[in-house]
Amino acid sequence: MSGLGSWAARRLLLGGAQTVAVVVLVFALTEALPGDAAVALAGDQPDPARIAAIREALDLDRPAYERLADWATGLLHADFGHSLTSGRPVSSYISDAFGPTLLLAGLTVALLVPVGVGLGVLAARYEGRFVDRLISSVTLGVYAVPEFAFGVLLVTVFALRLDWLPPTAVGYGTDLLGHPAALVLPVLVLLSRPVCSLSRLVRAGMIDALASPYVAHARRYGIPGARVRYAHALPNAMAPAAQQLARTVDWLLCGVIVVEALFVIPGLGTVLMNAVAERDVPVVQGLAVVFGVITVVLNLGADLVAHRFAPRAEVAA
Amino acid sequence: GSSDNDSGSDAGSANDGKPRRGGRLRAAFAGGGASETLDPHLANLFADVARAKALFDKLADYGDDLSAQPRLASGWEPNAGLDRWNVTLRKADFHDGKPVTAEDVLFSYRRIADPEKAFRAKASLEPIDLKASRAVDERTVEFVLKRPTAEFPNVLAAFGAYIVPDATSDADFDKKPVGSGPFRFVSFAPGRSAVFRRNEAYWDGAPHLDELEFVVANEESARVNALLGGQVEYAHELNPTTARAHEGKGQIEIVRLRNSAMQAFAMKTDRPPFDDKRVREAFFLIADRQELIDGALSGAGVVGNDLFGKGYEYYADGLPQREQDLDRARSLLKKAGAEKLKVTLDTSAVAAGFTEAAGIFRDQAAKAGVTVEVKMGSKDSYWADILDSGTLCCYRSGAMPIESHISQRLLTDSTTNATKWHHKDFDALYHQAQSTKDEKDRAAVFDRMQRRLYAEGGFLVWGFADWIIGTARTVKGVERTAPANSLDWARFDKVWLA
Amino acid sequence: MSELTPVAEIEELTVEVGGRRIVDEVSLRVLPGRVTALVGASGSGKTTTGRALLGEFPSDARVTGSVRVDEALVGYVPQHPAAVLNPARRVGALLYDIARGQVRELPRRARRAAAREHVLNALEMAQLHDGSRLLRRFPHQLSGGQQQRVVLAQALLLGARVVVADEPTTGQDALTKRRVVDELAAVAARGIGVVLLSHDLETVRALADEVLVMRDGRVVESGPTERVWLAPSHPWTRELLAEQPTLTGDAPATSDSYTVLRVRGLRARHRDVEVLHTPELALRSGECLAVLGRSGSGKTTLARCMAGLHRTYVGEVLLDGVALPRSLRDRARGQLAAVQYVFQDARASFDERRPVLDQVARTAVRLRGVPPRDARAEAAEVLNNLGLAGELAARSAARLSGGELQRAALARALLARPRVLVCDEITSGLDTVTRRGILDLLAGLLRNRDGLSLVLITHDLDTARLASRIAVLDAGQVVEQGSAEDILTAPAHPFTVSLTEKHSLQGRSLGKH
Amino acid sequence: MRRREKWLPSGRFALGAALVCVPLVLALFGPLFAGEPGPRATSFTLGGGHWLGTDFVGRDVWWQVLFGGRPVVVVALAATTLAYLVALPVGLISALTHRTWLEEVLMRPLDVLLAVPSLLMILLVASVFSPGAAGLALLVALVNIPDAARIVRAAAADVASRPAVEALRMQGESWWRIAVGHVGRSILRPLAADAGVRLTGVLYLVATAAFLGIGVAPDAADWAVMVDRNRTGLFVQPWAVVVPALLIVTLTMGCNLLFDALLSAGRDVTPERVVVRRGVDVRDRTKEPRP
Ligand SMILES: Nc1ncnc2c1ncn2[C@@H]1O[C@H](COP(=O)(O)OP(=O)(O)OP(=O)(O)O)[C@@H](O)[C@H]1O
Ligand SMILES: Nc1ncnc2c1ncn2[C@@H]1O[C@H](COP(=O)(O)OP(=O)(O)OP(=O)(O)O)[C@@H](O)[C@H]1O
Ligand SMILES: [Mg+2]
Ligand SMILES: [Mg+2]
Ligand code: NI
Repeated sequence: MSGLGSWAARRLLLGGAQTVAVVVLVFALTEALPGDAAVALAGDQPDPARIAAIREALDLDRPAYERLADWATGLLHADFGHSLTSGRPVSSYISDAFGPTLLLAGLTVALLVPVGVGLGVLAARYEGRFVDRLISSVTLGVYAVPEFAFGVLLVTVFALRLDWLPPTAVGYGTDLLGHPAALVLPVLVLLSRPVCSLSRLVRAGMIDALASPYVAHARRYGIPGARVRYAHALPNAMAPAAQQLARTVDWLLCGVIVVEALFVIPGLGTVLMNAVAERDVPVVQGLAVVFGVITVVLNLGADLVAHRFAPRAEVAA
Repeated sequence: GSSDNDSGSDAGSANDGKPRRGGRLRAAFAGGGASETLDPHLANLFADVARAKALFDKLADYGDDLSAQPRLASGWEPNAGLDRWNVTLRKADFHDGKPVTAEDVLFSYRRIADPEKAFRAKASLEPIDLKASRAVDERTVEFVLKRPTAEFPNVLAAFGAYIVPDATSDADFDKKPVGSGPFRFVSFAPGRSAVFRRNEAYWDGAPHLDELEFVVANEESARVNALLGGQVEYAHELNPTTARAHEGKGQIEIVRLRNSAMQAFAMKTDRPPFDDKRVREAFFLIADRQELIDGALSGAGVVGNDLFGKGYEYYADGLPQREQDLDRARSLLKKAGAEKLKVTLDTSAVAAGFTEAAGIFRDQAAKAGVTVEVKMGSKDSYWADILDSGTLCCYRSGAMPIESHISQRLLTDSTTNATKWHHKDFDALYHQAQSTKDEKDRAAVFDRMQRRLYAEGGFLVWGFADWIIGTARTVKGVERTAPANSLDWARFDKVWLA
Repeated sequence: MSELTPVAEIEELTVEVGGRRIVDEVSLRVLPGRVTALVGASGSGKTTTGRALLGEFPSDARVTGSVRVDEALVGYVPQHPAAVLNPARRVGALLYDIARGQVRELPRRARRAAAREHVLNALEMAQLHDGSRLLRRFPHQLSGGQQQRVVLAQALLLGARVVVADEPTTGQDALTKRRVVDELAAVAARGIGVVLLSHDLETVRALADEVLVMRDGRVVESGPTERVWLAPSHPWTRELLAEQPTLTGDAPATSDSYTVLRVRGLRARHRDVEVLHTPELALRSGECLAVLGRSGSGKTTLARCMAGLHRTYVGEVLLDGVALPRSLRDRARGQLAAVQYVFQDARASFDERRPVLDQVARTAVRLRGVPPRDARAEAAEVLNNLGLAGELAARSAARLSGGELQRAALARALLARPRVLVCDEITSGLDTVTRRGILDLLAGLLRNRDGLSLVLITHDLDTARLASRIAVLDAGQVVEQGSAEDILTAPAHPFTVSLTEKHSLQGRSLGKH
Repeated sequence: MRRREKWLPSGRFALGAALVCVPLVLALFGPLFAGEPGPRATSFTLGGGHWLGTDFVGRDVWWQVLFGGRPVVVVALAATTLAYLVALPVGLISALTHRTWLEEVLMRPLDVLLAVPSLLMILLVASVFSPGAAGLALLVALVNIPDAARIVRAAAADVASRPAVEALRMQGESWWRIAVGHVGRSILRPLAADAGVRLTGVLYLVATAAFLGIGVAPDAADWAVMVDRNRTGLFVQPWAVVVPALLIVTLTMGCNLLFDALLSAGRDVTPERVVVRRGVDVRDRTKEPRP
């Protein structure tokens, strides 16, 4: 496995460069946005003198590259800098918001993989039949309804009409684990769309894989149906689905703004939204580092999966 | 102004029964995320103000008609020149037991006016010469002003002019803020919640509630759902549609605070095409105000008459209501040589109803032959963007005294003069009003100024939006007539749970 | 014989596809402990009949007749083993899955060890001696012959009462073949009914108790092996069994011939393992070089290095003294056309969906700039010469038999008018008659088209006789090379000796009546 | 055999076609029947001559529905197509190349795009440019490219290393024919699945972008924008959300079902089917192709 090892090592190195690129790009994007922290702070009282004063107080009158360089040197000492708006350390923003995000993402993925893959396999197994059509229609239907509307619908039915679950996580703060019931609906909403995209990709791959001679051979030899589907066919159907899964996890970890807002869960998405709105550049940059690292790692993981499930690729002339 | 401090609770809530002591009220507000702070001088959002109000007091605050009502100040007395005011403090204590003194007042005001910082209230305190002002005794402050200011009490009631104890450091506010307000600090998690407890020793009578918790929920539907699901008892800032869906259904109470938010289009009067007052008048006549209210505010509001401050002290309500008159608008435009006029209307999703109003007005203008192109701008820098550039934009304003509106927006040296209304004679009228001691005479001057604005001003004020609040049915004592930003809005010391 | 009840039976089976009967009223009884062989020309319906025992038919086939199989599972070694090996799973996993079924009765804890025991045992039986090393590999990391034996090992592991073996000895060298035959005999001895589909008469004769001779889907003759061999009644059988005229590479390496292709200092690696070391190998123009060697010795790797399909090597491959780029992507059209390779696994090298004719014709279009219409005509002609008449060639690859595809692959390479044609086991799936035809054709080309040189990779000594020179590979090393005469009659290296030993397969003594 | 290859699983095909037809016909011909917009009424009301009620600015929902299909169909289709026009070559090149550096050069920068929150991306474009519908399609495509390229690459990697591709190279086949004609065709199913789902995602991205000021007006007649902007009135006047949402649901569901049906019809290499279940005696069993 030395080849794979060095490949992964190179990718991680490149990942470092990518993260730097992400940070620079995000910095440039935030800088290019009209207005800065001073303007955002001034809000509907855009008194020019006041804006200038804020700008000076926040050191915003210095050139952009200098601020970026300062921040980067701080980063070398694991110092993410301080928020422009509140002066609190950026690391506290990230650590506070990461818990809920991680919890939501973890739960969602833990359910998404079995459900998405299971539905995809089931649909492929009964391709063109009622079960397939049912799964396709329901997942596509749910997919085509925007998250927001779906969330509102679930809240109305399960929280307000039936009173089974709390409608939001308001007031629970970061202690979401203490209120598992509050997590049910957000996780359902988060699941709604990825389940569809994942199961459709799995289904597509599975139909081809199930029709392959090696699956026929496994069946022939009396290997139990479930094993044939999950151990023999699925690995061959997994490569695109793994990419999709990586994207989903990425999306979940980088903040799910709608769900966080709808259910009042203070996660990374909310922090990012606010930071961008406030032009709180250090916070945005800190988040960019986190997101960059997450994306690099996930992409590497997805590529490893693709590599593992398409082992022939390495011998191409 | 009058000073009936003890009658606050039964003003708009006649059938609420006898107040009951105890309980915890959770109130959901849209908030500022992880950057929130309890520093009252940094208060910017409604949530900040509501929290500040629970912990702190101002010397004065706005009544329902936006006139200044004494709070920590028990009274004020100007000199003859109206440029020196003696303010006496009532007997009140901070949460740590120390009394509120003149030194605390001066410390607070000096902190706000610190040139190094950029606190929001700094501009409001500008008339005061803080160097010259002094503590006459323990409970009397003498404010020396830079010029005669008849409406000086408005300054004391200014947004964010809270009194904090002398020598409070910046760091104290988030850890253990000490104020003189009706509630004491318990805990605070920025962007999530703040928990406060009753201040038994409150000078205005201890609150009925044992505890008050502010929770942050930025999404309106989340606030509504939390309210409907019994997770909170008070939800601030609801949509008109939500209000319609739940009003009178018995599940929750809907409170509409009238005349809370002026809705307008601002025309820049210093540049074409709006430097011609006939064009401005034509635009006044193009607007179908009821259609705007129905469409953009879902009916939750009242039509405006191109003047700020409907229902407030000094409002010129004698003027005839302007109606849509497309023929006259067309002929005015023709006279001004502005047929086939094309203008860009800046808007943004920065406030409820903005984009909607822009779209509706575009269609109305089309009927008068004016092509309005709607341009969406960034919502984070909208206010700064529209201040100097563009010609026509959507505008709104929260409640403030008419005098403040004029001084902040309509004088040559106003800092946020979005209509570029620069008229020396108009400035002179304002200073005349500020130097007029007699209230009737002053009202007459304000009336003259408003007539001028009505005829040819830059603000096309088409409506006043209701401020909508939802409460659980158990919540009693919520004031129903106080516009947002006034004293009785978001005030929890007079509220109780039945 | 009458006391035995058949473990599987086919009665009057007819399989019709698109109005053509590819199997026509075939009846067959598989008896326990007996080997029933189906022989016949390529495309005569052997595979189709064999698969009927598995209950599988070509899609949209019209099937009449009956198939009865006693037991649930039937072992199957398909003609193209690569296709049934899951590319994403390791060999070990593929075998364990089947072994698991065998150890179900054991207590849970003992299962793993027992399964491993079974697997290693089966690999040994299938002549994969370094089995435990192969378990960690993916199927594509095996040589063609190794893949075949893994599939055989699966069939042996299964413990079924019927095993259908479709060309189980193609692509195996003489030594391995002998052992595989022994193993199949041992399988039969354990009371398992074996159905052997093969073109390899030697194997059939050594193994089979009963032979069915097929032609165009029909059984033209059947009976005990010895009888059919000694007294064939049908003329077609006689033709099929006729002694092979010894083709000799008469192409003289004349003095004016020059070296076309030279391999110099070649050391090829798969990952970090060196599998081939060829210090020097030359191919002269007009000559036919046979590369002999045991399965897994690196023959295919050598061929792929020449063809530009294997890049991880040091040393060089020179065409007319000019080094060829390692990867065929970097080769110019002329170079591509000059060196053509016929894949060992013909099925995998075709696009299943497109008509074979179209695929074959593209060579002429791309490499020789022939207009598409002419290219098709030319392709059709070449295919016809190889025994694939019009209608067959117009089908998609999925609808051709193994031997037919092998010929199509040859046609595809020939259309480039190559100067060096590297054929990797191209006759392995062909019956004697067809093979003779093909070899004749190749010999003719050698003779008439000057400039064509052949590299024949084969395990088959008879085929190797076509060559003028032979190189012998063992474990990646060229152990001997020289003229065909010398090598075949007087081998020097002990390994070559063992390969060329008169490979008389022992007829089974048991069970013959 | 020929007949069989042309044969479509007609039931599913018909269902898919029917589902696609409703929104498509509305989108294409709706504007012809819409006529002049009536006067506005209060937002989110029912009745008063508006048989689907009024929307968030008091316009007639039915009129909006009639007018709102075209941009949805056009912009979303254009953006999806555009995304694939780039993602397909990029994914295929990196799957087919044996030069690692080329793959890294193509894919790593796209990874960087993936890590930038798309919200920020859209915000920026919204504030720096003011693109019209075409710019919007471009932007939405841009946001979708990295993702799609990765899926294409992952799906193609295995196919690209099969002997069939080697054989094509051996024939000197052009890159395009190998990539599109063979590899692309082999991964059609995952691609279709991804594209079908992506189309829906794109629809709502367009709506979000509209609200941020890109492309169509924030109050445009556009089904996705309608769903997005009318959601506040969900409980007062559900039709303004439900009708356009249903149309989008039918559109995407129909598209996907149609894809599915076409793909299973186009598959002429159906696996050789197992007819006889073993262990049983199957005498005189006749199997015929289904009509
Ligand atoms: N991709 C690979 N990775 C690792 N090892 C490989 C790979 N491909 C082949 N091998 C090993 O390299 C050796 C040579 O393989 P090659 O295919 O050249 O054999 P061969 O002589 O063609 O055998 P056969 O006659 O069975 O086809 C074998 O031992 C095989 O297991
Ligand atoms: N799926 C299919 N559809 C249509 N025709 C087929 C199909 N499979 C095989 N055939 C045809 O049926 C005939 C018999 O095929 P089969 O594979 O049984 O031959 P075979 O005897 O095994 O030949 P070989 O020795 O070449 O493998 C061939 O002519 C082949 O072209
Ligand atoms: Mg065959
Ligand atoms: Mg080989
Ligand atoms: Ni390794």
